[in-house]
Amino acid sequence: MISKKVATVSQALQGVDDNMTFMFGGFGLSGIAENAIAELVNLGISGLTCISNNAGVDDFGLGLLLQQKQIKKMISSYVGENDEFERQMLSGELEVDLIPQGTLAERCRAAQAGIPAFFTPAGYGTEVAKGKESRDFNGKMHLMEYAFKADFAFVKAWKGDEAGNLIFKGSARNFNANMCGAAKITVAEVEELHPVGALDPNQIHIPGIFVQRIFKGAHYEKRIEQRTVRSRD
Amino acid sequence: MISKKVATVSQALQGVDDNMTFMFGGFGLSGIAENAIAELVNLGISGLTCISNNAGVDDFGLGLLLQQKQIKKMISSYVGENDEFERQMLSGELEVDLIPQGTLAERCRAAQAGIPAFFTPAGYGTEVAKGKESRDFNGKMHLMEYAFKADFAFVKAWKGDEAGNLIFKGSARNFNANMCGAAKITVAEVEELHPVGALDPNQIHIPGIFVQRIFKGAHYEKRIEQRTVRSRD
Amino acid sequence: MLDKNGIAKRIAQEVQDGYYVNLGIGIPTLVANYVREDIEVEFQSENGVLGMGPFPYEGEEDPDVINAGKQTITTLPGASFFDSATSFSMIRGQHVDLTILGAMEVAENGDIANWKIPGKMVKGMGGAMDLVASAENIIVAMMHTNRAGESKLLPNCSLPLTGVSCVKKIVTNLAVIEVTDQGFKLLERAPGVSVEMIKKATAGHLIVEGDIPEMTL
Amino acid sequence: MLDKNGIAKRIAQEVQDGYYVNLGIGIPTLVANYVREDIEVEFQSENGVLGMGPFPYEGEEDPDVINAGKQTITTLPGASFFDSATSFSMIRGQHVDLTILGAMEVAENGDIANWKIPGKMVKGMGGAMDLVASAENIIVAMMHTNRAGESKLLPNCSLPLTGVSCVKKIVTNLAVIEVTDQGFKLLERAPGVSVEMIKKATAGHLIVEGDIPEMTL
Repeated sequence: MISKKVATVSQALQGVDDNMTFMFGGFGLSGIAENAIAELVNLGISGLTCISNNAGVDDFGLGLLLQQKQIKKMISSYVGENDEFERQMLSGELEVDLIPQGTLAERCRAAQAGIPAFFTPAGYGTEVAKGKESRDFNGKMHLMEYAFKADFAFVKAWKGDEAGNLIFKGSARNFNANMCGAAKITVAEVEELHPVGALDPNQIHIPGIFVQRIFKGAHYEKRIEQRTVRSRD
Repeated sequence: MISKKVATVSQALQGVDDNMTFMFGGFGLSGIAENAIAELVNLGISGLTCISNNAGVDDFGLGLLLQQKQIKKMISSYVGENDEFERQMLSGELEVDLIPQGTLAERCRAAQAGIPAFFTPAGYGTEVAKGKESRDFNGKMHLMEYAFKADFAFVKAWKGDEAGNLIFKGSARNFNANMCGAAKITVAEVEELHPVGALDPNQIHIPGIFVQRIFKGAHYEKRIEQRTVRSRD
Repeated sequence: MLDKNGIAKRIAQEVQDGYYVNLGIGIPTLVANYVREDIEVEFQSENGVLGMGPFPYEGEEDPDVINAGKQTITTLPGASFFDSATSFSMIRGQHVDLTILGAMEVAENGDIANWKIPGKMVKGMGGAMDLVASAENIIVAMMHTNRAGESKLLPNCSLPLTGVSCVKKIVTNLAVIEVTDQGFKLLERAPGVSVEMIKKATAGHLIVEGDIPEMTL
Repeated sequence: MLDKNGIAKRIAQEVQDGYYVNLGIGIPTLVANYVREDIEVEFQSENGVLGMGPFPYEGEEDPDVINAGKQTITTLPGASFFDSATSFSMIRGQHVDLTILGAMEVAENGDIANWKIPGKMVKGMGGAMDLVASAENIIVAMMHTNRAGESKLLPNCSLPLTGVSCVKKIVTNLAVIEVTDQGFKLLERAPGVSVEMIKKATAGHLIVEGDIPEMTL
């Protein structure tokens, strides 16, 4: 078994640098790589291009990197919960590339799978199509979209083992699964790090080959963005 | 919960007809839809185009359909274990389209995912490339490949539930998972059919939305093609 | 005239037995409350959930189980979780039977704008562009006019498009409208609303043929 | 001169710590038996297994756990199973570090032919075309000549190609050869084999620079 285990978040982030392109898993604040993000804030590197479905909130998630102006460009599908984001975008401090969520997911998956480009109908006829090749398949117009290229992917799983195998929980799987192996180096942080052999080979969501480094996150806040409940009667 | 359960293999195969295109899961004889194949032999429909990684052996798997000359065309990556296949192919009775295994898998996945076409380097510069569009990405040549179109997909899983959710076992997952939702109608047969709620939502390999009909196979032979063992000393 | 719940109630009548349905944020979310109890429907959330249930009881919220609106939810028996690429395989691959979403503007030809007001609101399209580009069956749930009283049913959209020629049906506080090759075709009036009122509130070409029945809710 | 096991033993020296390796059918399969015990290597099988172990003990064969050669296998701790598309994501996405496969012919420029003899053998390419098109690191394991005694290292392949300009290294019963821009570069001789013998058995352009060491096995 090839071990991917590193002891600390700082070891896990060895090699990150200014002006790199990073992928971040998570949907809203659910399933985000809390420990990796905190460490990136500590390291203070800047000029980052971040591929992430959302941009966190003002005081959590990628919002923390935005507050420190570490991010040069965001590639996202929805960024609506973040005032600082909006301010930086409208002032021109922050470049923003908004792309359809399914295209975002598929461009990650394409990078993971060695598919350099694919066609999707999403965005045809809209400003998203600007500068893109379009083509008719089966009487319907499609856009050609490219696989992402990134230096690091930061993902968060529920359980992992030393071999880098990952199991996610609930809807926290989201982009985390598709970003594994989609960057040069995939760093996975987990709530539970198990010895090899503890996870059922039949129930691995992401095989360890897609993960270069794995560590147990020191702490998870797992903040809920929209707490909605029903009454018991 | 939307129920996909049907009682018998004959109900599951309602609507199959001459000259249709079918997908069959399985790798070699592992994970093949034994009950659906047996019923197709019974029904005697012919002129079939079959998308399947392999073509079975002379007396099992798709070999049974070949013996009865029900197959007009095979789309496969490897067909080497079947004398009748070779005879029909060399005599020109059977059309054969051999394509790279990864391209076969991805063309199924593309059909499932609504991606009409994608690029892969596999087969560039070979006879597989004949008539295909090629293109340079990142200094490397790729071929454009299309999603498959099929009328029925016949897949076999280990466990399933009434909602059509599937869990495969071991390497029998293979093409079965990628063919679900890749045809107009996906028929899943399972060894164990559970009531809804019995399977963990976090460990479903294929969500029921990709499956139109599910039934419990009456009998599984699960023949081993190459029994290899080591001695105990 | 309908309120938001009324719109949701009317749209719920369009949901058929065996449908997989994706509900957008806002009025569409309310539709789940009004689906007939004698039919089986499953709700898909594009962040990776099939078989969504009601909100959790207080104290049972799970940060790892949310919907596309980032709300805590529960799942029903038969549910499944999956990654984002698989979720959009369901959407792009047309495995989802019905998409219900809000809009800022809809054009006569079925174009929809619902994601951006240049210079004002730039939150992003989320999954909306994938949904409208792929779904065979799209119903828009919205008020007939905006806060300034201007029609949201237009000859052409003025805002940046989300998708082209994709909307099939519109349910507003005033009417049920089908998008046809000839333009907006009036199918039903909301209770107490006259054809004249609907005409006035519709900037795009409105086709009124014969007697227009009032909705039954 | 090496036998098949000898070729496998020499190739095993190319396997480095931390490598994910895909082994083809035939001689490549034997490589697993000779990998150093002090390094960590995982074997991938394109039908959907990572972390393959040895064959099962008699009576423990599982029809649902096979390798790409359809042989019953076992898995090691840390193994995983996955679908075919994911398996080729590993291969096409260059996550597999080393591919070892057999060949009928290799050309000076790294072209390889190993799947078809027109009119004779048409079994199909299986995963070979995906593997050779994507792998950064491909070693061919084969006999230097065919049964008729003809060289399999040629100026150009005569058989239908599996892939173009992809082979980096060849290990045969006679030699270790690197495929360079200038042609086949002789790196090592098999025990008891002279440079002259290798030259004779190589139809393609063979580069011999300086003293050619004998393999250490």
